[in-house]
Amino acid sequence: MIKVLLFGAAADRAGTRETELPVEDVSTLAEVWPLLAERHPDLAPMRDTLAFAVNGEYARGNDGVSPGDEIAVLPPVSGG
Amino acid sequence: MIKVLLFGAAADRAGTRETELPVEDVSTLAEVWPLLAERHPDLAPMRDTLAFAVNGEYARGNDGVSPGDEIAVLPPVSGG
Amino acid sequence: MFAIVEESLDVGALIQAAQRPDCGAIATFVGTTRIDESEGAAVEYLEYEAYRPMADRKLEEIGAEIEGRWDVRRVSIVHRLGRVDPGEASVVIVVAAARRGPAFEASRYAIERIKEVVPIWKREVWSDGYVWVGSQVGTRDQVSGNR
Amino acid sequence: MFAIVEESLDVGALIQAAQRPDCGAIATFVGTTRIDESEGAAVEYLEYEAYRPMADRKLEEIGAEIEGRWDVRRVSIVHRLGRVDPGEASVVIVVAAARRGPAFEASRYAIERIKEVVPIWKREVWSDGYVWVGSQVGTRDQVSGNR
Repeated sequence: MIKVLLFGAAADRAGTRETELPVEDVSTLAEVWPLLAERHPDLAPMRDTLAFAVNGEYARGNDGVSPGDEIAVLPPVSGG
Repeated sequence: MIKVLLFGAAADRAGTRETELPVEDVSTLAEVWPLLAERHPDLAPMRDTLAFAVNGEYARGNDGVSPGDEIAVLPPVSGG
Repeated sequence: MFAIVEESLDVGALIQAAQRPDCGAIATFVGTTRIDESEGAAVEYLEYEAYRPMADRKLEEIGAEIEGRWDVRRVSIVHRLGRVDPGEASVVIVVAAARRGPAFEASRYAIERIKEVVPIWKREVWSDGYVWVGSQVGTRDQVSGNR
Repeated sequence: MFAIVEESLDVGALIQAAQRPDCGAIATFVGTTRIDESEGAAVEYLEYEAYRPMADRKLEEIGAEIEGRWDVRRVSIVHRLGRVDPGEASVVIVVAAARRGPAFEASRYAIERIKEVVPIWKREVWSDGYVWVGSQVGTRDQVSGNR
């Protein structure tokens, strides 16, 4: 399995802070989004504002995803 | 009389922090310097670095000076 | 020192820890909760959350960036999580340097970078609902995500 | 609050007094005694003197200049006189504003103006003599006034 963490507005829209995806369905980060948006349709409108991290570092769509990885869904940060 | 206060390096070079000048000898700020430099020759080399205040405000050579005024001899400020 | 904490921030202690005989300048930035008002409602408090430990590491990276760009001797960044009431500090940045120029520039850089890259989010809790800052998602009528 | 004092400065208290619910940013500058070294000697402490009450009034004028130029809600400047040991604070500037841009700019402006117009002078007391900063007058061999 691949763990997916959601934060801030993304957790709010998804109605959850954490979910899991079956590893056989994803090999790159880009493949994660359609599965997430299908499970949590309220997330879909946020797509263009989101960034993603794999194992605690910002990642892009063609970055690989492996079993045991932790993916984070990051809305625009607003610390400070 | 006119009171003259000296600060920092100017007090140091003059060897005093305060002196008085007879009022009849000065009517503008410009007339103060020659009297001071005569009394305190070690001040003379500092002339170009000094600013002056009359009654607590920066003043220029042609500003007037009257009995009871307080003149301050101000080396380059170095607060902070 | 880089830290993300749950409790209130002791600004004085953070500055005191940066007072060093090899430094002549300490520039500090404190971010505080401001009561904003609109449409007859007001912000009651802010609530922060973070993705940790990524957020901790990003603070350290900002510190390393600063040390690579400016001659500074000590950089501290502490960010608070959870509820932060009006006037209270959510973030404190302290930069000590031999001279003031680098201290000022680095402290400004630190807050700008925090707002760009550190995975921390704030929710404004208003008298009439909440909104996630930056996403405009929430329960207030004014929030675009609700329209 | 604008003050010139003889005792040590409580930076934390000055910042705390600037934490207000109508402000989101506090920029602070603390000037501290730095141990400089040259020609085998070192600065042991600084000693400040002021022309008062002109110096007090000039601090207030700087505060008024800042309030005329930036949207800030509170400006405090406190300068210490007398002996200030290494690492100790000689000046504290605290600017609180709704937003961080004006707070940063105003705090920088304050220290630059202090160094331009406020009649305060500092003497560096070295292990081998003293020098009035800015005038290069003193008892050290390196001082031009002694050559």
